Amino acid sequence: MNYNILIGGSAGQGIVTLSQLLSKILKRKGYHIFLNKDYMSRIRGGHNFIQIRFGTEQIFSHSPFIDLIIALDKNTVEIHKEKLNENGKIICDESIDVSSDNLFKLPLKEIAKEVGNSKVFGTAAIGAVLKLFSIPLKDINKIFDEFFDSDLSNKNYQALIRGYELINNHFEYVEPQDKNHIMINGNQAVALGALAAGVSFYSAYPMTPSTGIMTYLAHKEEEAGIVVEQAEDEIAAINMAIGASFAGVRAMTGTSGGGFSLMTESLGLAGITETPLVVIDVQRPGPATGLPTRTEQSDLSFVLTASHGEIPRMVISLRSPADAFYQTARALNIAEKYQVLVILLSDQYLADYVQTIEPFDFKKITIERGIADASSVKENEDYKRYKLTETGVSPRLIPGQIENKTVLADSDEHNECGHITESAEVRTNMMEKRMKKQELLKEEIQEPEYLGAESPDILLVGWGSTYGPIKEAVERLNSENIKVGALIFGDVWPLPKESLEKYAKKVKTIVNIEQNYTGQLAKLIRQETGIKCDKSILKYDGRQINFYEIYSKIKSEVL
Amino acid sequence: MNYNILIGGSAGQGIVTLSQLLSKILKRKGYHIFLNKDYMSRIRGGHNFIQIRFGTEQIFSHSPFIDLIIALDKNTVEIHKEKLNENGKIICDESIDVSSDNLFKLPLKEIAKEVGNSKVFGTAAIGAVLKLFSIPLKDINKIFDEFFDSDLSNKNYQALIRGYELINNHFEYVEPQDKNHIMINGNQAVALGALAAGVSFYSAYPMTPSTGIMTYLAHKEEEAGIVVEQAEDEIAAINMAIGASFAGVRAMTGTSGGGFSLMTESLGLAGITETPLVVIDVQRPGPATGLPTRTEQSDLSFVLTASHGEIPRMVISLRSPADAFYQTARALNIAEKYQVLVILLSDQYLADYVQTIEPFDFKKITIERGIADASSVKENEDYKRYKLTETGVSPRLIPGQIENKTVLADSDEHNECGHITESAEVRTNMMEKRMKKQELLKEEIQEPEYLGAESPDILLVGWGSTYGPIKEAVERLNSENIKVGALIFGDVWPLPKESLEKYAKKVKTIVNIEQNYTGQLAKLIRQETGIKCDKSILKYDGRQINFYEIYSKIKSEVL
Amino acid sequence: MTTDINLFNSMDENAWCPGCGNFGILNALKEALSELDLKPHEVLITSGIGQAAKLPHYINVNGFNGLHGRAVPPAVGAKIANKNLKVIVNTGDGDSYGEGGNHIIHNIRRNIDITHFVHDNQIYGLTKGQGSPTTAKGQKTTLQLEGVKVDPFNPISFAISLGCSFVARAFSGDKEHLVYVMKEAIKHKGYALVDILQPCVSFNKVNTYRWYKERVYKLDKNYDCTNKEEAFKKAFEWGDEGIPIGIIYKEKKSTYIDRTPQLNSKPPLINREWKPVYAEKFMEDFI
Amino acid sequence: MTTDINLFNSMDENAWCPGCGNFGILNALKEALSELDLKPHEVLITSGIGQAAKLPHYINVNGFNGLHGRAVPPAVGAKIANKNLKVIVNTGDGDSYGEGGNHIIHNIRRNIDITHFVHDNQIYGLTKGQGSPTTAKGQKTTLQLEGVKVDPFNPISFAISLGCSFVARAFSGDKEHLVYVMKEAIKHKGYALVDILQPCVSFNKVNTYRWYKERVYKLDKNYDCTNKEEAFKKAFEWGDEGIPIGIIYKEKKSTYIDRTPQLNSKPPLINREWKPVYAEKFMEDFI
Ligand SMILES: Cc1ncc(C[n+]2csc(CCOP(=O)(O)OP(=O)(O)O)c2C)c(N)n1
Ligand SMILES: Cc1ncc(C[n+]2csc(CCOP(=O)(O)OP(=O)(O)O)c2C)c(N)n1
Ligand code: SF4
Ligand code: SF4
Ligand SMILES: [Mg+2]
Ligand SMILES: [Mg+2]
Repeated sequence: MNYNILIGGSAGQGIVTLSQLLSKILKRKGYHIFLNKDYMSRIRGGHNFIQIRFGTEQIFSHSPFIDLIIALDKNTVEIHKEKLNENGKIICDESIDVSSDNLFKLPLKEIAKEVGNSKVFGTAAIGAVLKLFSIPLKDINKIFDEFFDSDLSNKNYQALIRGYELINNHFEYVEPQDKNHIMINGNQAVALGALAAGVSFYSAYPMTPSTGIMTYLAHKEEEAGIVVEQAEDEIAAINMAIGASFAGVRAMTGTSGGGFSLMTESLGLAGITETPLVVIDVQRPGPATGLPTRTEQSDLSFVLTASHGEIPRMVISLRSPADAFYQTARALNIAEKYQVLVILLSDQYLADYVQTIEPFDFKKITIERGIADASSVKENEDYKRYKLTETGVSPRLIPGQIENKTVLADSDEHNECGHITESAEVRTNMMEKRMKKQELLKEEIQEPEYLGAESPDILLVGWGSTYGPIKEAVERLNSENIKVGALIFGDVWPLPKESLEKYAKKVKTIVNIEQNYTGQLAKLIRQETGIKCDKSILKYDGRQINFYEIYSKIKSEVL
Repeated sequence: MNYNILIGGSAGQGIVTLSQLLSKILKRKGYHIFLNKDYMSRIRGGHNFIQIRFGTEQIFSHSPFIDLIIALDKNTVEIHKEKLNENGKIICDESIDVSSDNLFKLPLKEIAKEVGNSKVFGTAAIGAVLKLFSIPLKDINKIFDEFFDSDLSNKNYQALIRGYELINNHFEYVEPQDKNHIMINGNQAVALGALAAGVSFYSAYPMTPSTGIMTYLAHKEEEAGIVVEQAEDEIAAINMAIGASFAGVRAMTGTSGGGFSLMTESLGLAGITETPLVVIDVQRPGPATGLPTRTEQSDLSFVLTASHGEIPRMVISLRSPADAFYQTARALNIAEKYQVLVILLSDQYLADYVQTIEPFDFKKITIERGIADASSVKENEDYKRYKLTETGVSPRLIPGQIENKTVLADSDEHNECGHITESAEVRTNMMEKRMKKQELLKEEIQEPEYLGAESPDILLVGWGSTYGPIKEAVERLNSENIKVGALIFGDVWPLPKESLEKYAKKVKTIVNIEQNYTGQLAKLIRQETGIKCDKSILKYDGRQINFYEIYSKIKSEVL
Repeated sequence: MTTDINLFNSMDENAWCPGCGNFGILNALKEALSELDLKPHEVLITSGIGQAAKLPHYINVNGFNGLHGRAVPPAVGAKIANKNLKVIVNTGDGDSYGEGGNHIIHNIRRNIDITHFVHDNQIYGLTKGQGSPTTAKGQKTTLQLEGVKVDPFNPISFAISLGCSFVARAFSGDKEHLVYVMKEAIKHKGYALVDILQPCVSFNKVNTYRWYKERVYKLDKNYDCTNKEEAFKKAFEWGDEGIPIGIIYKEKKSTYIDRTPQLNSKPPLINREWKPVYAEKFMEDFI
Repeated sequence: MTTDINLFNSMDENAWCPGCGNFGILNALKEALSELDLKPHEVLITSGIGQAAKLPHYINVNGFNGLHGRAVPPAVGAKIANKNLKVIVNTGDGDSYGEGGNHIIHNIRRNIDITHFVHDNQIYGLTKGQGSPTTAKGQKTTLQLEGVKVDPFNPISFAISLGCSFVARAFSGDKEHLVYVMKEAIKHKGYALVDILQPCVSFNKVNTYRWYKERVYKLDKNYDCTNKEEAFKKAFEWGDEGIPIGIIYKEKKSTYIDRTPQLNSKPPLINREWKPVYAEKFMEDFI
């Protein structure tokens, strides 16, 4: 059982603060939360909205159906009222010139004036919301004390109570259950995963929607004793990270589409110098500047082979905040263990949606640096950074680690010592050394997560952030006895094939669901396995597909 | 019938000049020529060599078998003597401390001293070479007058005659035939194609092996009235070209691997602004700096999807200097006709090899600018740069073309007027508008060239510069009654499938032959058609595969 | 003769924050173009990405809104293609001096005839308030929580040191003066860089209208902007000691186009007459 | 105390042309390191791509031979990771000022403690003789057939204008002086830029050993390198009027590391003690 509240207004009207406060209250009450954002690339004006779903069980995606709208302007009412459920309600300030059935016009601003701070009118609205859902006020004052300075806390609390008193119960009360969860978004989960796994240096250039990772890390910079550096451009960002990694710290960089494109050449640098590196691309709709604050999964094909020439790499797409946390830590280990590039794919939807989940288990996180110890080089021998070994992985030393041993890395083709070579034989050996690691990575890959019916007729395939919407669609379809299963890929390169080949043999129809135009996962699947998807559900308008769209399309177009 | 001469020495010893002079003489005599270069990424020292094949019929590739070595140092003899044919010979100066059967030590430096210019010793060697092949001296003085200043011409001619007299006929004389051909390399052919097709602006940053294109254009700058600009970096280069194209001239840029990687973001800019653009990537072995002066075909997978997000594009690989000329001109037309990005793929082998071919037919070159005329906008209407049309192609005006009409291009998602939009509907329309052009491009694509047996048992597939070696291998195999055919792709994206699917059905074995590690064409073929190559012949040591390697591998590994 | 200023009005909805310093720049620009009697189709404005960089949408001239940091190279390409266009770059401080730093260096060297107006709000506006190259050392931002720890970039001394032929500073809150500087910059033959102080009311709470107003002063009538030594002195004046606005340095110098015979003595490149057969003669190189 | 200079010898075959000015720089560098008593494992040299950029192969210290134009950012990353390393950048003029221009601007602003030696042969050597940012206007090259048509980049005035805390020029043909400047630069706390005049015997037939020898002169003993005005004057001296070599400008300033408490008051980042559970407390942000 869950409800969906939409808060809408123009940029700068304060819907972010409002939604933070409301979701915090609901979360502390013990509800599960799923909050997603729809915002424009501007600082003031326009139309933005945030949706908060809350309920008794964990929630995996956003919903197109609305129970309650909190409208900060007329626009919001007009744009969203169509999506209101039968029993749905709208609340807004009485000053807004709008009329609709189910509309409560409340004296919110009036209350704020009376309380003595014009900004608290939103809190009055929250009061009204709590009442509508019959949620008791108990303990909320504590939350306010955390959220606001003491004077403000008081005024807000007054406004809350005044709002609460304005209106009657409306929705059926549901008893919250879980209290132990955390409430986090994808960017924060990535940052926390990186922190846990010991990232000491993060360099980046601001770019929506990836900036949140850097911002969170910057907040912890001194406490964690790490360095977060805003670079002059993305090329500097990745090259600084490579330099730091070469010098011996765990380093990472992150960006979005255009910034990732600028890093392309340097991906090859990490590859040929065998410098461990994790790069996260928080996707947004391209091409070029595209839609800066919206969502898309259109960089998959690109990142699989980004950079001229050939290097081993691993590409992991993140499916949820929990996945984001654990996979970021895993990526950092894989990068150092194999001395390779690992690319993480997130997107604006995942970056910004906030979900309540199980607290992270920090004991599950291990740190495997893969740095050789001093004994690996004999005293009277030169150190060979690119020593040919059976696996392709050479013992990695850090500059300065051993007295009078030096470490040399090179972006040209090189011999075992790192010196430039033009030898055809050495070249061949070095290519094979590096590409052997691509094979090795196959031992690390994780099969996609399977959801749904045990013997499905229809197999959905997806990757990354569509996990939540697909999960909910699959459940709904199965509840109607439509036998659907879904494989949601996290690891996409090297592509895990086992489950896919197993299910593909059994089902009648395979449908790829992706937030892009060209069906990039489907292309990859065909390239790697020959399996051709029969149908595609593709969306490329910058808005995340919801479970109901998937559900409906399956019913109307696939069945 | 043809012979193969190898000239070897260290960088700076003058093998380039020597080979130019010798090939010019042979060419003027009426022989067909195929000259290829093997050089290191340094200015002095090391070991470089150039091979000149010459004969009576057109020659398509280099040969691993040598008839004559001109050795400027001891190294050359030692490295190459193994590859000498049974009847083969070596000539070098008597001062070189080396011994071998078949070796003529000649007083070349002595002659040079006597003639009065130490540099002419190479010309004396050429004299000896001509004698060995029984080629008469007639008319060579004219070539010298073209090649050298008058005093030098004289001295060189004296040295030539002295060299000629040093030695006896050795190889069987073959009568030259064709006189009408031109002798040109891939870079020059691209540049000439661009000039013919009316390129007015070329911006680039120097990068081996693509620099030759810019250098040739710079030589013609004033005569042709065009502008060639050395940019501060590759990002500037491509953005200048985009600006120039937007403003109304035919513009082009070129680079190699790393430079292309840096241009990645801006490919998307051309795509979303629908600015016509041709970019040539003259490939060299990656990753990163790799082997700067050597050859590889390892950027195919990358360029197919380079840049975040999704844009329509065409990718054409160049197969020979003649192909380079005509396809460059064709690419410029396609770019403007559909207002899309066209990527040309060449590589160091093709860029630098010199071949005699039919003179270009300039009458075959047309210029289709695809610029709308003024009448396409009504006087009282705003001009819509991105007007939605049935084909996806909007009438393109040039800034300043019509009084009081303005042109607006935008890297954000935009509406028909070019203004930033956040509308899901407009976004969808614009994505579909642009990607429709990808479909349209399918009407332009050319099927791969088919070579070999009419009903082959084995089908070879290749692309770009392996054309020559594969052609020669196929001929040799068929002459031994091994039924082999080959499809050599020029257009690679969109991938032409017709011939491929036709032949694939008939043959027993499909073998992809590529200069890369991962079999990039094979991956693309499987992705697009499901057809899986049974075998791969892959080479990634920076040296171009030769016909004999292909021939032998087919016999040893495929049959 | 002036152009009707209304011809420069755009129909596009403006997305800047109310009170933003960008409005002053936009209005001044329209006035400058109008007073210079330029027509919309004769002008091209390029920009990168950022708040400032949205300007081409809000004025009716030819516009090329390109990539972040890449406002200048398309301007240069366009000017080479059509020397008759008045080419202006309008973009942010992050765009110009951060991501795009390399392009200014080398186009100052080219002295190509374009005008570069930097909307210098000393902050990254569109991405919500990170430090830009010109943010003051110590200033706290949404990312630099303990304050920016590097020295601010000085665009004026930078440009003079590279031999820029027109270097000026203006303030978006003084429209009359801004229009004057803009007109001089647009009329100038060569690369003209104008750093325009522009309050960002949303993210820069230090460099406000008031902060600037209390500090800017117009260069004296007797100030000799052709004296490089003096210009350097003015370039380093900043903050509480006063911020000079006006033309700080100016020099007559041949431009890229003057030095390129294919452009200088010929019609614009877009009007170049060409047929494929004209290239036939180049085959002689290969005989 | 000095380090045995032979410890810096590399086994790699040298690929520079005989007579190249790079040899003088390499030898001086070994001498400087030796005299500063630095050990091979204590030093990291980064470079980009070009002839100069091959230097890390010819000296036995830690080396990172990265991408063209990107010599500086890895140096900065490495210094942040391990502040105990002596980090030196050795690379070409094209690499430093052309492709890499943006990185110098912003690392001068960081005043991070690295030393940047530019092998300034005023040409693109490895790619066979195109004009570099410092090639003289009018000089003919393999690409600029009618001569370079843009103003040369002046690294000295550029660096001073940006507030670089150590700016020097030296000449590869005067080893003793070069060693002295190198030592001062390496000892300097902060970003030290040294533009080293380096004859390219293969592609720059104008700026030869002789050309430089006839023009360079050492800065006077009384020259005050802390006076910015004087420094600018020296920065603009060039060519026939003489080319000053020596430390042109120097300033005491806190460095990036001084300003970063996580680095300044702590052991090097590579020695940071960390366990995953230490991050557990951050979960409080999400309750
Ligand atoms: C390659 C790339 N990197 C980063 C961004 C994100 N981005 C957009 S605007 C901006 C900064 C804008 O600052 P400024 O140029 O000062 O403009 P303002 O918004 O302050 O006017 C950034 C970093 C981008 N669009 N592209
Ligand atoms: C991204 C990229 N662009 C271009 C090149 C080609 N390239 C290699 S070295 C070089 C110029 C070298 O000039 P400089 O830095 O002055 O070094 P020098 O050889 O003169 O010592 C260029 C353009 C490259 N390797 N990578
Ligand atoms: S964020 Fe700042 S710069 Fe951007 S529009 Fe608002 S006030 Fe102006
Ligand atoms: S080309 Fe010039 S810079 Fe390069 S090694 Fe030779 S002389 Fe030195
Ligand atoms: Mg700004
Ligand atoms: Mg150089």
